Amino acid sequence: MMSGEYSAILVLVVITNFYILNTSRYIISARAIALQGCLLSLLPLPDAFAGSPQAMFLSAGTLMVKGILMPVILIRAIRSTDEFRVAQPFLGHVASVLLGFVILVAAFWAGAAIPLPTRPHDVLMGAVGLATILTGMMIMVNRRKAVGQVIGFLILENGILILSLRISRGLPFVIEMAILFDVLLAAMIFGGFIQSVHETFSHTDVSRMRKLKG
Amino acid sequence: MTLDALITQNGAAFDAVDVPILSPEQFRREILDGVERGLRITAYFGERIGAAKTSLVCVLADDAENSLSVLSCAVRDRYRSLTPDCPQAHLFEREIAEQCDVIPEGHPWMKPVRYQSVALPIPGGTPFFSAEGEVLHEVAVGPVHAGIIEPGHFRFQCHGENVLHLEIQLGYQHRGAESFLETAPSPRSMAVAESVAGDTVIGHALAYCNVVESISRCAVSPRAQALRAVALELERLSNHIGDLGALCADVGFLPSAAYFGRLRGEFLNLLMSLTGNRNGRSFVRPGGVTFDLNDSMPADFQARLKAAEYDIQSAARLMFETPSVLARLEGTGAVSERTCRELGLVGPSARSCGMPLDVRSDHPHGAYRFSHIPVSTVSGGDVYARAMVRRIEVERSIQFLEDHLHDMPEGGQDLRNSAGPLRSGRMTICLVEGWRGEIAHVAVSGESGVLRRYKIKDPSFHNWTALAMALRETPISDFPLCNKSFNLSYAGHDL
Amino acid sequence: MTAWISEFVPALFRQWAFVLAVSPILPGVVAKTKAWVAGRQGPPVIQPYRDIVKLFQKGAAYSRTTTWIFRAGPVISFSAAMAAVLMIPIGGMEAPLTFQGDLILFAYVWGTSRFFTMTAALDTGSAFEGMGASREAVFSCLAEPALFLGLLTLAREAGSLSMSDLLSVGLIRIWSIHAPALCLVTTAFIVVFLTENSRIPIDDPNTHLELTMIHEVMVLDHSGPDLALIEYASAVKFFALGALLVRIVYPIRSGGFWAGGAVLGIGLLGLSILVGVIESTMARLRLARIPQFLAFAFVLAGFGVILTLAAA
Amino acid sequence: MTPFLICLGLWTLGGVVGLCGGKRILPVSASAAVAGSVLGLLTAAKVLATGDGVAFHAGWQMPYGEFHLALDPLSAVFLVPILVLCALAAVYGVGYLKDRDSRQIGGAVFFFHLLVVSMCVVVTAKNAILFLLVWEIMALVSFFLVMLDSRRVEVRRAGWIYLASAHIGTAFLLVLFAWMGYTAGNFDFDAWQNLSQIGTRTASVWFILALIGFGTKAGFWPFHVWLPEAHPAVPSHVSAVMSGVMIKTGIYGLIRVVALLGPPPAWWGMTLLCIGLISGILGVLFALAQHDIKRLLAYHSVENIGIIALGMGGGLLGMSYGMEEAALFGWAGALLHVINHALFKGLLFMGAGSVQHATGSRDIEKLGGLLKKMPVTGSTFLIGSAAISGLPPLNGFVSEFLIYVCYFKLALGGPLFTGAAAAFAIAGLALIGGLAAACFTKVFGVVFLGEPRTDVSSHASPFSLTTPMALLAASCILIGVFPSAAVRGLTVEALKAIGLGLSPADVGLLSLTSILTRLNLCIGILIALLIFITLIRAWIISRRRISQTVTWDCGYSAPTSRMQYTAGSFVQHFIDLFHLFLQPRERRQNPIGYFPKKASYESHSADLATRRIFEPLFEWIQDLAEKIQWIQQGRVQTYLLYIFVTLAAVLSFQAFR
Repeated sequence: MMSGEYSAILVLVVITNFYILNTSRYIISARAIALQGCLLSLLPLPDAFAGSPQAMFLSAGTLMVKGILMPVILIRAIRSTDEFRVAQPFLGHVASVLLGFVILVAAFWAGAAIPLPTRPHDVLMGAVGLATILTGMMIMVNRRKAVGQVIGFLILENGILILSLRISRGLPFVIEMAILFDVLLAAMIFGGFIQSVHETFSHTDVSRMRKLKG
Repeated sequence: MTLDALITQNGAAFDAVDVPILSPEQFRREILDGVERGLRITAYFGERIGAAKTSLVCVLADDAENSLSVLSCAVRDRYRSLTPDCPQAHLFEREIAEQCDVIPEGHPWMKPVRYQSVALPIPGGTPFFSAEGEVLHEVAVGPVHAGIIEPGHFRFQCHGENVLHLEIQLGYQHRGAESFLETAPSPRSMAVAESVAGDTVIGHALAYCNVVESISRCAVSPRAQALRAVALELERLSNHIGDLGALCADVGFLPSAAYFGRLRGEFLNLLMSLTGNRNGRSFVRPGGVTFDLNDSMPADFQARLKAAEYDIQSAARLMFETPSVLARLEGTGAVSERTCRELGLVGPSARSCGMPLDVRSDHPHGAYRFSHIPVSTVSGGDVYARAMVRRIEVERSIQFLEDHLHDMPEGGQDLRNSAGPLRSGRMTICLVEGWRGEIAHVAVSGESGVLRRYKIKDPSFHNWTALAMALRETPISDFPLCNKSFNLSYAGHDL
Repeated sequence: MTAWISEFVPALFRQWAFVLAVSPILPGVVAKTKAWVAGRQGPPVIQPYRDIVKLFQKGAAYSRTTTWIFRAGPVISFSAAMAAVLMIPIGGMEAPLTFQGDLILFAYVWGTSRFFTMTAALDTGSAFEGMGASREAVFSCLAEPALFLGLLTLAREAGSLSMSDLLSVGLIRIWSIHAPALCLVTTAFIVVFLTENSRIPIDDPNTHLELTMIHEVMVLDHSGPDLALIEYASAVKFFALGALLVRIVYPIRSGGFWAGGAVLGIGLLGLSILVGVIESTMARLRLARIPQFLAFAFVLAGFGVILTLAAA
Repeated sequence: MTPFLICLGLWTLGGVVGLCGGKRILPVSASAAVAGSVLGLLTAAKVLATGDGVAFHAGWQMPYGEFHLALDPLSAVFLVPILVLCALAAVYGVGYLKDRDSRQIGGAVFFFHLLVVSMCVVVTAKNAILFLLVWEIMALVSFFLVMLDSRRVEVRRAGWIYLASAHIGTAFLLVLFAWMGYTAGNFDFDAWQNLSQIGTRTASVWFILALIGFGTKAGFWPFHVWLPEAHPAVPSHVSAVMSGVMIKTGIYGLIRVVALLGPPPAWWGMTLLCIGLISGILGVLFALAQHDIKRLLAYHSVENIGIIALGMGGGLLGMSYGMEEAALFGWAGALLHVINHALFKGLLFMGAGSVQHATGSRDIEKLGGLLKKMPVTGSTFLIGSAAISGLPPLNGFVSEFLIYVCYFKLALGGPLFTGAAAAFAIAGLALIGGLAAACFTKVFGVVFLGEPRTDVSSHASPFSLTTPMALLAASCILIGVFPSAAVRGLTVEALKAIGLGLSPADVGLLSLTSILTRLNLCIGILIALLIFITLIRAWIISRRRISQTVTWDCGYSAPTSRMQYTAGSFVQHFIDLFHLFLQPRERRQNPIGYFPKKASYESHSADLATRRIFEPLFEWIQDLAEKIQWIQQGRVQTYLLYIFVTLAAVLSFQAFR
């Protein structure tokens, strides 16, 4: 795979980030996450074609877990809570998108500073990974409902995957698989979490969890 | 029942003198009590008796008990207004003031309804509510609109795009429909009844026929009843589908708009096959209907319904699953359930607020006494909910029609019985669930076979105020959408 | 000097002739596409020409509230559009007017047109037209940064500040190395294009509802020849911004004015069909959501800038 | 040099004459002013044309140098708008002031003339002590002008805010000049040329001192807080001068100092870029939210100062990266914008003054439909509006165009970080342009178009008010239509003075000239098209049936003047969108229930810097002051002065060591 397509994938990842920041519909966010997972599964392919069965395995695993399994769990969780209509971020959508842009600029600035051997697309990859992590964090902070936090978390995990792909090069793929399963586990827990929050308050609004105190 | 009132049923006739005449104070208290218990004012009108006296008659609907309560009182030239305690009476009281020159004291909104009284000012002469503030502006829309629609004047108090308040002034279409009907029934009065609201021909014609039949004690054959129900549902279907299409057009979503536009034609054509007129004119007549279905037609209708149903499903799915459409509909122009109850909304507008009101099941008449249609309610009260109610009702009406056409009652020569002369001194209240909601016709017959007092209430009469409420704190650019989601009748209001 | 004039003047008039002849067909194609998707016959594609001719033949009605500004609005917007198209390279060669920085003039000429359209709208003293002007002001002002960032990306890739260089053969090479950045710019430009031309999902040119429109409601009170000028100017605007898009997506290799013009014309027809399809498949955005949409375009264009900067 | 000195003399004379007479003396003072300005302009024109400065040494020995004036190209660039605008303002003042009582007229004329003289001396002073002295006179004189109508509370408030901020600025300048003079061993500017050898660290500290000291006068955000208070308080021709040229003395000082400091590090340019973006965007945003036309124009001064700062920032960035061409465009844009802003802002303030003169109101929500009654005022105001919005073919576009080109060139050739900054600047400029256009559509549309909103009486402006406006409008058009000649004639020599494009065959200068020639051609074509299509339309219309009717009213026959868009409604989108910055305080009473009795709405955006920086700061200082009661004086400003004196002491200590 040429670096042109490589950067195209990373650009699309960033666009999905912005898309999620911009949309208020949880179902759409979940679909965008599925798309993002599929995009991520393409990233290890160059190594796979270069003859690395591990990379092939990683790609398939990413596709399964991030592209299919987790979005499905998420979408089911969203549907089950009947809260799939709209998100209300603390910051407005315009402000979130612009903040996301600032994060991206900062990530490009910082991404260039990661001191590791660079291939042509490494700068982009590092920056996109960082931006994705930060965007995920921002979404987690910015959303009221538990579903929003889960979405933010999944984006954050995707960012970690990109960054680890950028850094690893020799990192045992076992660790990456471990990350994948870690995420899967987290998704399950979150699914249950949404469910329980929903049942307790019939309304997955985290700001209402203050009631839990005392 | 603690109510000191005459209890009756939809379509039942009773002696007008049986209606209890209460003192104004008692009358007021009974109505307030009734509304407090969940009853609705379904009709409330005045009738002049003697030189300086007016009798006020109020019909309260008890939807849970499937009954109607009628009570009255006599007043001279003023009485204490109900409106401050019972907002749903506001338009009725203004109407009474205009028709009978009786002033409701303490009414907070005494403005003309139809500019029909000499005592009240001409169009443009009434001051509108005006919010203070230099940054606010007013937007005046109508009576001539950009689209080919009926006349009405809308006055918005806006800050930029946000509407603080909307005031609706109608009455440009006043034709005197009620006074035309205050004669003996004749072909001409049928034409008037069918023209009360041009898009609710069957509904109003049916209500008028029910009145005549009930006062003249005329029976209608089961087959005629069934055909009337078919016509009424076809009218509902064509209008609901037209509304869904218009909603799509208003949000600029063309595929569904075009689809629904074509499908509306399908139902108009079905109505034409049944009645010979795309709007269903000259079909419902006192004593029955004018045309029958021949043997092959039910099967043909069913096949056409099936085909249309499939298309509707796909168009509706497209509409309700496209995020850009949903984003426009959801949360727009919301009316709370409390507002709905206080203003006494009816029809799909009420059902979209989660209120299970439907004359077809609450006060069934004709064929609906035997085959039921489930009431479709959606919560939320926004444009989405009003669209959704229509979608569900379309599905259920088609289901009803398919079942109904499958086993139509056999009929013979009695498709149209003769109605006979009206009996004197009788009163009746006939409710019909038109596609917009509860149509109420109340009539009192006088001597020698004429109707002494005829009162028409189109569902729009209740619901216009809800449109004004829906616009509060809503962007003005969403007004056309909200307006379309209610799709109220100007003519039905103005009579 | 005379040699320059004898070359320049014909080029000028050739450009105008081409634009004036081609541009009205584009809205016609959009309408036809929409009709076709909706399963209707639709107006003939040459309907906009007929409309313009008919309007030029009509009389005009002026409100007593209005002043000379109301009459100046259409003239200025048409002149501005005609001036702007001179900076668009039609064939494989340079545009009649080209210099380093003409892209700034290109963007600002539309600003002049908009300013006077808005003031002409306010001249009527009508709440409807005020509403339209207010919306136009905010949305165009938000679209502007996206347009400039997009142009900056192209300028950086081309190493020049002239529209003729930006949209030259060099784009083919740029597509082969910086496709992602160009894709981002194209997407952002599509949004700007739809905004500037008052198309769904920003504005619905076909609705008759005064309360929801943007551009159409601003020109509500114009009639006759003035309205013809406005209609013509908006067709030319469609052409100019559309040509920008088409030239980016499909860089024209060479060919003289007419051969290149034909290719551009075909590209514009394709764009019109695309607009028709977009209008047929999307609902209009709620007004309050449009800034969000434009912010998205801005961010995409900004991302394009970052990519080109980081590539260096 | 003598004509210039005569010019100063004539201005002074006019002022003194004005002091002793009533309204009959007004034309005399104005004539003196015009005559003086013509003389001064001739001198300045000569300097700009030849590039050779002229100097005047009085030979009076002051403690640290001599009375030394000099008119070099940089001074001349600033002197031109000062003299043009002030002469026209003086003429305007004849008509504007004549209804006031004679005591007030005397004060206004005297202080106004003194202000002009002090400004002229500020931009020509060649000695730091003289500069500071005249600088202080300028501040005090304008303070007295602000306080002319001191019976009103808000005027007194404005006056004190102005005085306090002026002195804060002066305090920084005092430190700066003391330090620089001490380092150079002399207080004559000519002797400071060798200061460019000083290390970057010291130079940077000086830069910051100059930035704050001059920035307070120029109105950089957040030091702009006095502008929206002071401008509405003074008579309109004085606001025109204060906003059009007085704040530019701050720009002048900054350029003067920066030119002395040697090669700039990149972060100076970045700082100015940020200041420019913030001032520009916030200035125009707050302008959008205003209902008082003069306050609105004052915020636009902040915006335009932001644009000038953007130009200077681009120039500095270009210089620090050795991109001479970009630097040339940036500085040329900044300098031209200084002149342009003086022209159109002067015009707009005079237009606002005429409106106030005719209707007695500055609240745009109360006005409407004035174009029919005041055709000249309205038409010239429209030209000013289009010019300040940076629209071709007017002068505002030319300077903004140059700044755009500067940043495009920076983005094309600069390193990553500079490129990103330039991209932000370009996006910011585009946003500022759009917002300014929106704001002036609002002002012009609401004040001059439509129907009157309240029944205020109005009348056409007298000749003395319209003539200056017409001249200013004409100059806006002239510069816009002939950008090439304007840039070459006005700025090129001054650019050389800053240290750019020293040789005639300089690549940057050549590219500047060629671009502007082509731009000139394009604008010529635009003008030709405008004329041609106007004629065509007139021809067509003359052959058609024309009818007069009403604005489309949906058939409703009883319209009211409330059925037009208001300024507050026009900008509601913007206020919603940028509420994070504007933080509008709404006072609303929503309609309650189905039959509301009353509803109202009001919204007001107080200044962000005042509310979030200075009020808390002053509160904090007040708290502090209460804690150290032993130096109790009873006035916040005095405490402030203490703090800055201390700061100055600390810094001087640093320098002496």
